Amino acid sequence: MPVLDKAGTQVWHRRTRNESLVRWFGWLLGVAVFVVCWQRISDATTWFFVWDAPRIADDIWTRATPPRWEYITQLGRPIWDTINIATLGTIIALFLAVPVAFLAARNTTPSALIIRPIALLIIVSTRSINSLIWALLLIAIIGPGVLAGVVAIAIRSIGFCAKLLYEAIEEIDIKQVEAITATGASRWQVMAYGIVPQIMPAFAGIAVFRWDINIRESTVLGLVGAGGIGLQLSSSLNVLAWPQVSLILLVILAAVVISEWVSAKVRGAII
Amino acid sequence: MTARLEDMVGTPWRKPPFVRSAALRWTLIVGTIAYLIAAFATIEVDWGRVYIGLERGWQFILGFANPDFTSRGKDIWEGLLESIVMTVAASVVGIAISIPIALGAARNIAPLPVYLVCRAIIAVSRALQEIIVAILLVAIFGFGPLAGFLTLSFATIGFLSKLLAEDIESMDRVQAEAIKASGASWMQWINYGVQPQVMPRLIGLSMYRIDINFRESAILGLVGAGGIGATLNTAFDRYEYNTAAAILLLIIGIVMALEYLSGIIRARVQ
Amino acid sequence: MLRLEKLTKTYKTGDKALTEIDLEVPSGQVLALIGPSGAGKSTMIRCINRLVPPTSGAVWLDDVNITALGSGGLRRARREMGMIFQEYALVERLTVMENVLSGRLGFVGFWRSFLRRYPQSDVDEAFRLLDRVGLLHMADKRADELSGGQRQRVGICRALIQNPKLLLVDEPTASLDPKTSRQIMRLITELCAERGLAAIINIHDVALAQMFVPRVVGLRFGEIVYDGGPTGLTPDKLTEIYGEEDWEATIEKVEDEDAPVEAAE
Amino acid sequence: MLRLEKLTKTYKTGDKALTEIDLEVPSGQVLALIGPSGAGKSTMIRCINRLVPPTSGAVWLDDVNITALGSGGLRRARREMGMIFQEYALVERLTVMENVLSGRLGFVGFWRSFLRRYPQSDVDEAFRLLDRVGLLHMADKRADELSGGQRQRVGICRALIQNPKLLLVDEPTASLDPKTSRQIMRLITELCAERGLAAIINIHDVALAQMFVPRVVGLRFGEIVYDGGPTGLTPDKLTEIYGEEDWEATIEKVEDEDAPVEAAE
Amino acid sequence: QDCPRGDLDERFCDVDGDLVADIPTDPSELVDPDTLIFAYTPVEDPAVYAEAWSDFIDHLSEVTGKDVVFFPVQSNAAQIEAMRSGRLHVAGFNTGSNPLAVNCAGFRPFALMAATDGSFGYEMEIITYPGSGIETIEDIKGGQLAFTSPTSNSGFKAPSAILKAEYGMEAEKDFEPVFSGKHDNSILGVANKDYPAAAIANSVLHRMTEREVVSEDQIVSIYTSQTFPTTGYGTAHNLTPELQDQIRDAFINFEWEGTSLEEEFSKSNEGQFLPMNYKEFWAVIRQIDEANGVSYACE
Ligand SMILES: Nc1ncnc2c1ncn2[C@@H]1O[C@H](COP(=O)(O)OP(=O)(O)OP(=O)(O)O)[C@@H](O)[C@H]1O
Ligand SMILES: Nc1ncnc2c1ncn2[C@@H]1O[C@H](COP(=O)(O)OP(=O)(O)OP(=O)(O)O)[C@@H](O)[C@H]1O
Ligand SMILES: [Mg+2]
Ligand SMILES: [Mg+2]
Repeated sequence: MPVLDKAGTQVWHRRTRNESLVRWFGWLLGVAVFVVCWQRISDATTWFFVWDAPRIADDIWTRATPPRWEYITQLGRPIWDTINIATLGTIIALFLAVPVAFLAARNTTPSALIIRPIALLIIVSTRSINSLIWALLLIAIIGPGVLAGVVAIAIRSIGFCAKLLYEAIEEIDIKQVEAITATGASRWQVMAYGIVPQIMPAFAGIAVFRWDINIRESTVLGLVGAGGIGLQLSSSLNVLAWPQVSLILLVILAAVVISEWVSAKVRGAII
Repeated sequence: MTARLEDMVGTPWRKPPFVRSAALRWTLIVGTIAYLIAAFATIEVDWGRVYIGLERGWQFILGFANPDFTSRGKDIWEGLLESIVMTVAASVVGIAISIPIALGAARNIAPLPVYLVCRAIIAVSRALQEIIVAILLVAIFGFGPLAGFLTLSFATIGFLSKLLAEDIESMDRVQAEAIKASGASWMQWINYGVQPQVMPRLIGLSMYRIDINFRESAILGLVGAGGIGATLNTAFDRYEYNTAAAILLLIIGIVMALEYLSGIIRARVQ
Repeated sequence: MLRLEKLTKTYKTGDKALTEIDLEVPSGQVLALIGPSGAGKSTMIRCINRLVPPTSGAVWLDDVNITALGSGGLRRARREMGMIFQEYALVERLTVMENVLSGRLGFVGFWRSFLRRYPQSDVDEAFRLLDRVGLLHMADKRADELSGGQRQRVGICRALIQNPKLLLVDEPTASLDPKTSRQIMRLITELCAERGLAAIINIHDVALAQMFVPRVVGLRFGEIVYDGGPTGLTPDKLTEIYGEEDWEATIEKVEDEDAPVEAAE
Repeated sequence: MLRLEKLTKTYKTGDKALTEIDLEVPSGQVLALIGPSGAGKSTMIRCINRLVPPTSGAVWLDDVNITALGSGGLRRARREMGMIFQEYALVERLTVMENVLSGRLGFVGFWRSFLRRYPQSDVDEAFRLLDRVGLLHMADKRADELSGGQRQRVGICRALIQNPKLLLVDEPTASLDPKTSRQIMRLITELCAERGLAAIINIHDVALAQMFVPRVVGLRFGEIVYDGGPTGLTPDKLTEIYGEEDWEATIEKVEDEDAPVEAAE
Repeated sequence: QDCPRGDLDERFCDVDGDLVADIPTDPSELVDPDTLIFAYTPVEDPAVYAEAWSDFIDHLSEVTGKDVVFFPVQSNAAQIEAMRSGRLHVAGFNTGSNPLAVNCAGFRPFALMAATDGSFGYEMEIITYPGSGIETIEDIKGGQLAFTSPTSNSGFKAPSAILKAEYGMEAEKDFEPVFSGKHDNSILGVANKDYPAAAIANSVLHRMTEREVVSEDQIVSIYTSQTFPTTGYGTAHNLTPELQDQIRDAFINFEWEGTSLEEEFSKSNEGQFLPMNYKEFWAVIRQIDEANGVSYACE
């Protein structure tokens, strides 16, 4: 009780002494951890470079401007590839995410003991690994190129989409499902009539949302060789062609802004 | 409405199409199919290579069965530690900077000029992919975790400020007004009227962002910005699948632990 | 036609919702089930079509023991029992017509239903029913665009298109205003009379039950404590069912000033 | 003590909420403000402490023109006016005690308030007030754990701990059941009498206003159309304020059967 | 300012005609940093090399009395860039990057690694894996050939020149060039059959077989070139002359016995730093560049 009776007057503190102590200790610990972390970063940093940074930034800026506009003619194909990686990757991911989501949702899983944990494991493991790492892995397995990019994006997105989707499935109105069940519908019919219409808006929202994210991600997949405009970025960086780099960055920025705009529009249309 | 039963009985019934205009509908359908065909057609696939790769994929899966934590043990340990260090430092700094920016980006709190500036910061931070930011920062600050730390801090600002600002904008205005009516100063108003309302969301978002920051820190090494990514990249380059599998397992493990932890914390603050 | 034999339901949480209920409903009889909240009314209705699996006892529909059926048999048995829900339980993102036709799901195959290619006879029947409840012009509206009373009428069509022998009705009027409530009750009882359907109507509003139904069953703590005509519900009886309260106002006859449901609103 | 001079408020949307209101409230007088929805009651209260900036006109509190104050002066002026809200407007995630003490924010510095280190005199006063409204034992509960009536009592404490000269009360009972409403109205008027506070109470319920308040001001379309004692509110007058309706039921005196707020519930 | 400079970038002068940037005469242009940054050409796993150079770094620090930092670079371009922008003071540039570093970044090379008997250099080899179906250079036609990076000699410049001059084969036209980034990537790529063929430096190959990263039966060599000079070591041009001398001494007089450097580089049979001059030693490389039409203009 934070209210203490001290010599007749009631003293009020927000927290009891012990709570306050624990909190102070927690803060102290947090600060200590941060200081230690900062110390390590600082040790690993060549501070000479940091003091030098403004000069270098200025140097890079002057060399990167103006962008080499004529280079844009060589970017058509990479942009097309980038968009394909994002779009096809998203489509494939959605196809795979739907069954996983149904297996993972508490109210639709066939077996909460065996299958649900497996589905959840798929969701967590695909989600916790960045698409660039998936790309590295797939390049090792199926060789560099657009295909590796598509598959990397697809795998990375499964967990993300399935997670949002199964949360949507768990939130459906069970009454509507019961009503369909009560008509004597089969298991699949219940799915098609009772559940699918209810999660359709969520599904569409997730699809567009993920596509938007995937456009961003696919722009950098090329850095590790998985196709798309990142390939041009990395080769331009390799020869220090800053005017090309700045042009590519502009193009990527434009793609991101447009995709955000498109997804906002589409989402608006769905809801 | 002049729907008459006699007219309708005996006529077939079709579900009204999602897109009403037939022309638009067919344009959409044909356009989509054409796009898909074009897209698939332009993916060059070397099936022979894929076939060889399948065996390698199998080896990789075997690598998971038999992960090798030792032969690059030192690199893995240092890389992982560096990733964690970057995550912690960048999350702390990023969150600390995000809060004032979020306040500035909430239309119901900030005056218009401040609002525009803060929204601009958020927009820039969100538009730039982490990896691209990291490339630029590495070029400017040199290799090492500092570039990664700055990258993650910067990305945290875009993410956290935006969502937090949205939460502030949707807070209960009357509660905040009541504090104002008691003659509170601006800071007191934020502390009593706004902070309690957005605190749970702030904690939830922060936990989520820490999670994201760790995942991102695992790839920044690919462009030289510190962390486990460099070691992972080397392992892939050198076809050391057992080591790569070990690193991936560690990443998955840490991410799962973080997610579990954040679940607990979020449940506690409701 | 419907017979419950020692029907008992104990939920996993330990709630004893029904205790050895015996009840017989002859063909074509409409019966109201009343009782306080938590008495087990909903549970009973759901046990009959096994949306909730009973703990013990049997449910006989004609000469089929529903509690013993396998999943195929259960599907067929459920077709015989149309169900109407309190919150309508329409699939909100489907059109009115799809909602009505979903009542035929027990009769058509998956692909037919998936592609919305129902037999013309089903479609005709759906039109006829919608016309009967005055919603024909709404056929292509989405269910969530309808008002409460309209939704409940769609729910009624969905139940009737199953061509059931028995209607199970769970508080059809609880989310409706008094006037619409009466319209819906009248519609249900009229349709039951037209088609010679038996029905069990779960209802809170005693006055409404008394007004429309020839037989009332009172449930309390999962047991039947009253079974008889509507006039037999004296304040004493009601006290037995609901516990102590002032009953004068409740059983006061509701005046019946409203017109029957019009064909179009 | 409080004087409004040609107070006018036109919202950006063009809604003319108040038109040249002149009103004088002497020290210690409790006044009820009635009027239909949208008449401008809330706007008037909010214009007084400038939660809403008036378009023109002046608000005089003693000899300070509130409409002309800078931000520091406004802070000081707001301390003089306690406000009680319709939906209580407690900060839900703070404790009862923090909510009450937040009434002192105008008096303490930022760090003191940030660290919750209020002067002992404030804490004592908070305890006294909570005891007065019977919520002493709730001091460390979080505000969202309280019932509506309890929350409103906390709201009253928060307003009173400011030690104001004037209470601005915006529909204190709109979210409460009739019995609690009366308790709250009684509490407010009693406290005003004890402390000699003036108050403007915005209220929908004419009967309630008549019961507790010596002066009633009727507002319609942003203009004062009645100003007088509660007994002067004849059906004719009410029709002038609210428009045509059946007033017999409304002004029927509510029976006063409930006990005063007990110290502990 | 106006001075003779040959191919050098505008900001450098070459009055003495040794083809290398002169030390600035204006004392204000000289730098004497507290921390010396050293980078080795990014040929292989950076982790291995940070380790290998550690003893030498200590030695350099001792001789100059300054802190020395090993700076792992990830591409030749970044390395040149770093020296050009003044962030890199001491460096070993690989053979092919040397001319660009000299001309663009003011690099002043003065030593290279040699065997204890004084012999030095390496050969470019074109390799494939057994059973690839490639027996002779001509078989590469229509297929892929892996290079390392465009600034590498053995990894790009030399093979391009040789393929064109001796076999009339040109990249893009007769075969598809792919860049792997590093020699060991190319070698591992061939050993693991990801690339049908690759042009690499055989010194790297020797070290990798020595370390058992690849085995000899995984690789078949189908072409071996003349001998090229290896990585050239030197300083940035604008360090103070005294400092440059100290660094040079540190290299030339380094005691290899029992150091981590010896442990690593003995695998390619190297055991001492040999003084050299760019003008003579790199003549052959400049010829190759000329054949390839490479200009040393920065950007
Ligand atoms: N899914 C369930 N799990 C556990 N207990 C349940 C469940 N559904 C109902 N119960 C319990 O069973 C008892 C009977 O509930 P039921 O819903 O059948 O009552 P009811 O008469 O329909 O009440 P109401 O008029 O409120 O709908 C209650 O004690 C209830 O708490
Ligand atoms: N923030 C606002 N922006 C624009 N118009 C407003 C705003 N607040 C109130 N109004 C308009 O001002 C007029 C008076 O509103 P006010 O809330 O003061 O009335 P009220 O008498 O308190 O009504 P109620 O009893 O419903 O609370 C109304 O026409 C209302 O629509
Ligand atoms: Mg019920
Ligand atoms: Mg109001």
